[in-house]
Amino acid sequence: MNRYSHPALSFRCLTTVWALLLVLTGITVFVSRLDLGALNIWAALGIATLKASLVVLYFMHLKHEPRLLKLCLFIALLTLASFIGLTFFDVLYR
Amino acid sequence: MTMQRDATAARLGMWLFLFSELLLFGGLFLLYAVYLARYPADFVAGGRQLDLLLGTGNTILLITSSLTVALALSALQQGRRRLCLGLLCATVLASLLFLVNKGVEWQAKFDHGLFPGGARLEETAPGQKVFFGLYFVTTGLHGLHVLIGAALLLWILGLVGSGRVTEQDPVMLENGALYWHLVDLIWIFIFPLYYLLL
Amino acid sequence: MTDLPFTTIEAVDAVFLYIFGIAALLLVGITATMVVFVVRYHRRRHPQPQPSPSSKLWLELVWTLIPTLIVLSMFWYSWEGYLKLIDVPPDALKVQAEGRKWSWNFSYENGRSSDRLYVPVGRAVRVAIVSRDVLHSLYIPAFRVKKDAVPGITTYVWFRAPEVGSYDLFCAEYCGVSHSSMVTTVEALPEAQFSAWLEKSKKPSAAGGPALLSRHGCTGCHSLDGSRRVGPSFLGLFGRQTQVLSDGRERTLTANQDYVRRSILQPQADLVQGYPPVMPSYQGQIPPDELQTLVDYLCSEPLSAAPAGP
Amino acid sequence: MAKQNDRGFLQASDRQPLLFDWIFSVDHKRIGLLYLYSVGAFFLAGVALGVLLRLELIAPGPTIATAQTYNALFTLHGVVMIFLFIIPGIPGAFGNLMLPLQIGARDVAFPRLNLLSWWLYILGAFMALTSLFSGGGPPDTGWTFYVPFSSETPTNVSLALLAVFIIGFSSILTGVNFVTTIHRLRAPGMHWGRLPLFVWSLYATAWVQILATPVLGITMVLLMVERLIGLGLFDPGRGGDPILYQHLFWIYSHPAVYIMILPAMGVVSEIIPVFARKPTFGYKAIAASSVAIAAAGSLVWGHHMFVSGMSDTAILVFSLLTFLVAIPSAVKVFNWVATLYRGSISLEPPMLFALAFVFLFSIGGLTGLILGSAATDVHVHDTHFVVGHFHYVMFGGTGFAFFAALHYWLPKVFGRMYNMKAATIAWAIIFVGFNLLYFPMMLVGLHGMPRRYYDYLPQFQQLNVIATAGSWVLAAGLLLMFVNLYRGMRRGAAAGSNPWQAATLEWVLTSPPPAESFSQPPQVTHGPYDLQQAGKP
Ligand code: HEA
Ligand code: HEA
Ligand code: CUA
Ligand SMILES: [Cu+2]
Repeated sequence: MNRYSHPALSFRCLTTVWALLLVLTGITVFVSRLDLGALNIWAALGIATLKASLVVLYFMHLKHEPRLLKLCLFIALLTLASFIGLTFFDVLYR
Repeated sequence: MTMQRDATAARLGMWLFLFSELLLFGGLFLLYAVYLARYPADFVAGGRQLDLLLGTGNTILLITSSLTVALALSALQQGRRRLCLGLLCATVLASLLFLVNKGVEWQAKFDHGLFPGGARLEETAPGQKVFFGLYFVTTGLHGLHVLIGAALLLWILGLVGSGRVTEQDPVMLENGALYWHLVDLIWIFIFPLYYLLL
Repeated sequence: MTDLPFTTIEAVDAVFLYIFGIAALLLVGITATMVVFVVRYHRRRHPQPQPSPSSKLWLELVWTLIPTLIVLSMFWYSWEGYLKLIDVPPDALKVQAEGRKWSWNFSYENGRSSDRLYVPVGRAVRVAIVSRDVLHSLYIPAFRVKKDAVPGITTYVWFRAPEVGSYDLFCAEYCGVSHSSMVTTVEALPEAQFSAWLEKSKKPSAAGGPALLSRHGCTGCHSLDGSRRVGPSFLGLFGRQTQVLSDGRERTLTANQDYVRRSILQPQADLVQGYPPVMPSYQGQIPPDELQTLVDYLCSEPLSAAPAGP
Repeated sequence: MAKQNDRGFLQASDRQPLLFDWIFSVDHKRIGLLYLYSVGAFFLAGVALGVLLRLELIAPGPTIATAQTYNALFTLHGVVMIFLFIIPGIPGAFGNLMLPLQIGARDVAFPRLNLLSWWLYILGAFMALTSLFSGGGPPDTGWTFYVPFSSETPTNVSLALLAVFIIGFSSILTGVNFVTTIHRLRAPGMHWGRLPLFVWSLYATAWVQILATPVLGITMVLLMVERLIGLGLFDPGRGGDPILYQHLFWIYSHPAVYIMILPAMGVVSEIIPVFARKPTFGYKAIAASSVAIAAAGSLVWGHHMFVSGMSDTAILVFSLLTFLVAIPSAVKVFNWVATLYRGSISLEPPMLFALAFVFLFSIGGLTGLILGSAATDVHVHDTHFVVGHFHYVMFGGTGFAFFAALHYWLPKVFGRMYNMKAATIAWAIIFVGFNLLYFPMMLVGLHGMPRRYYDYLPQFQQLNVIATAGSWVLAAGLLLMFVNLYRGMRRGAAAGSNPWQAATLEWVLTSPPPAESFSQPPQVTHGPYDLQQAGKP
């Protein structure tokens, strides 16, 4: 049984991620002030996804987790996506 | 009966629970997506009335608190217990600040009659009512999670202080941190979806 | 009637027959196999199991593939059937059905309205369905059609009555205490008779008390013969000593014109003890002249007197 | 190892009062029994309500209750049966009892969380029952809580919603526990290809619990908020859409029917090979189809909404997906039947219930195809045909599997055997009563009798009378079965550690299992259905 957790991530690495997150926050605020029409929402979502990936991979150490856990996360996200996606078969075509 | 100490199992369990939390908010995101598709203009109008400054401030707060809790874990693993305690304190402090901000923001909405049943909101288009309805439940539920997360971290802070969560056995802190990151993750999506619609 | 154009009944029944047929075959097949195995390989006859492979790829592929084909065919056939249910013939007569707690109101393009659905036999009818309060569902088993009445949107069904007659019409979506009495009929009349009915009296407000009671759905919950339903009976209402709950306080009042009017417009103001507080408000739903007629009728001789039959 | 006459984990300790010894125990076996007792109690409550429903429907017009009472009765019957009996039933009771034993683990991964699950379940049940006597009276919405009715009825719906939320939370925690346990605590040698099929089915179920239940949670929260402050998210007057509520509700509640049936299928997959003395035919296919049902079953919820006003495109998609989900179920049925081939079959009570399961579930599932087809569902939706369908799958399926599990595993748990003859007679009565009760319901539904009808037209009476009579037959059979099981557990002959000569790990232990079941993880050397190896780890 492995009692042990991951090796500690260096402070350097964590702060770099943090800085990146702040930069991305700035970018998303900036981009939202441009008028891109329907693209705005996708840009916002795209940047948010990028930020979320950083948090998940580094802050939450997913990068160092076994493949199994990555797969599980993928399944959870896929489930959510299909719930939303299938609902749209109703609302878009009503 | 003795607990089976298995860090990997504990972490797996925590992740599974987080999936559950994700799907809990997922229901709200589903509603958001549907109503955004139905009332795009109203949602934009609703988003304009949210306080961008407070929203951005809160985003920065949460991201920073996410950093501090991640640092706290690394600190503990490197055996720097004092630093770890300090960083945890900072995290809890940030979460409280977040809640204060949120309170200020909600109060402002109430003062403007922008709440369900409030004078201003009742006059607006149906799409805006839905927008504010969603805004209140989503941020409310998220706020509740912030509160729970803060309490959890406070408790873990106690455990670290009393030496029950240690360099050798950091599982509790790991899981507390995971929970806190989830709270951050949800906010990372709430922020653009509600505050940055233009 | 063989020369009749296509009906929804045929569309649905064909699918029923197809799926039921295959399902019955499968069920009989599986059960028979099971029983035969149980008898044949019963321990008494067959004390030792005989070796047989514990998996066989080709066999398993076969019994995955064949069901796949079966269900796909069922799906396809049923979808074809469903398309017929949503494809309204262009010459269909248009009627609107409004569901409300707990009655139906059908209105025709010329302004005629009724609590029964009158239709000309043989002609396609398109019923647009709306709801005034909660979900209801318009269901005519004889024609195999059903659709929910959803507040805020309009749905529809179409059908064609094959023969003259009276067909049951139910509310199929649970809608509260009198859900099961939200029942009426479809009256399929010969074309000429139907036209006569349609033209008979367009102005609904000419109707008297009893007609108004049923049109506005009051009789769904209140009887005229003294029997107990969801709400108190109208028989003997006027002048009755009534125990009510007003604003949380109990009091006794004598039913008069004011009380009757208030009970229609603000039913929650005085709640009669022993009945659930479920009556919807009719504020803005009844034209003033009709309201007056109703109140007059409810306080009139035949109802306030001793039992005079339903 | 334990000596003769040892009461194993049932042995009272003298450290604290007996009751506390149980309700605060973190031992999975004791928690399993706690679930078994509570689930059983709620089953009896639900069943009594069902009998009352039938009594009311014996004749048109008021019979024993008012319309309002009837509505409360079926709401309560549905809520109790779904949330208090059938969803926690097999995973909570037999999952907890057997899962760790079957994989050779000492306990589940998080024993204290496990206890918390049970407590949450009891708390939720308590609230559900309180909702009957407080506030505006018993909820009258049906177990589906459809808006707008549920957001405006003055009855005590909010408390019931909270109860469902809490029970859902308990279900999630059980799911988390089981997935972690199966991943982390398998004994050496117990690789994925050797997992008993019951464990496979619990694994698939647990994932559904984790990923679908929270959606129900948020739906209940939204409805509560709607009732408390009127956000209007589902209120058409305020821009909301009542049909979205139905989506959210069924996103959970359809997958929930697979939470109900998968563990039941797992039980049947355990029993059939043991009593046919043959390894399961197509082990891999059965295991994989559990996972396939769980996955595909999460995508078909719209079939409950074919007449709701949903778009026709959605009807097309959901109807197709619904038909596809029947395929893995078909695979299972064929594999079970094939397992019988050339076996040496003995018809002891667990086997009888398992075989009845296959038959009744097939009827239920095949009528599901009628419902999955858009054209025919339009006619039978919300009629007693649907009521017949779901009682066939839930009671004929899961209920019978639950009874099978009782007869199969209780001798292990208590170390005593019931009377075989009485059990067989009870089975026969239950089987006859069941079909007498529910088959006429489907027929009357085909004739057009809507469900949730307190009163009905005279032409429906005949079939309703038969159904009601059937409910009495069923009641008699159930009574006999429970009495027989109870007497057996108290006074029956010693069962021995492996009465059925089965090969899964729980039978290696003494009956009842010792408190410390596998303090040393066993070295597993064979598959779960290598029956020659019965009795060896
Ligand atoms: C244990 C619970 C359970 C299970 C397992 C199922 C299984 C299935 N159900 Fe059922 N269902 C319910 C519980 C369940 N259901 C409940 C509670 C409701 C009503 C809720 C309410 O409104 O209150 C409901 C309602 C319901 C509806 C909505 C009806 C309506 O309201 O109009 C539909 C529609 O498609 C449906 C379909 C199916 C299908 C296709 C399956 C399939 O999974 C069945 C698959 C099984 C088989 C197909 C049989 C076995 C296979 C063979 C015998 C081999 C041969 C088969 C082929 C070749 C195909 N169900
Ligand atoms: C697992 C799920 C489950 C089970 C087992 C049952 C079991 C039964 N149900 Fe169930 N039923 C549901 C789940 C279930 N039901 C659900 C979800 C609904 C939908 C609710 C809604 O619409 O919202 C429903 C709806 C429903 C209706 C439809 C109501 C309507 O739409 O108008 C009816 C009507 O007959 C009915 C009857 C019965 C009967 C007679 C039983 C029988 O099983 C009862 C048979 C058993 C007995 C007769 C034995 C009784 C034994 C005793 C009493 C002895 C006990 C005593 C001691 C040991 C001391 N049920
Ligand atoms: Cu209207 Cu049921
Ligand atoms: Cu379903």
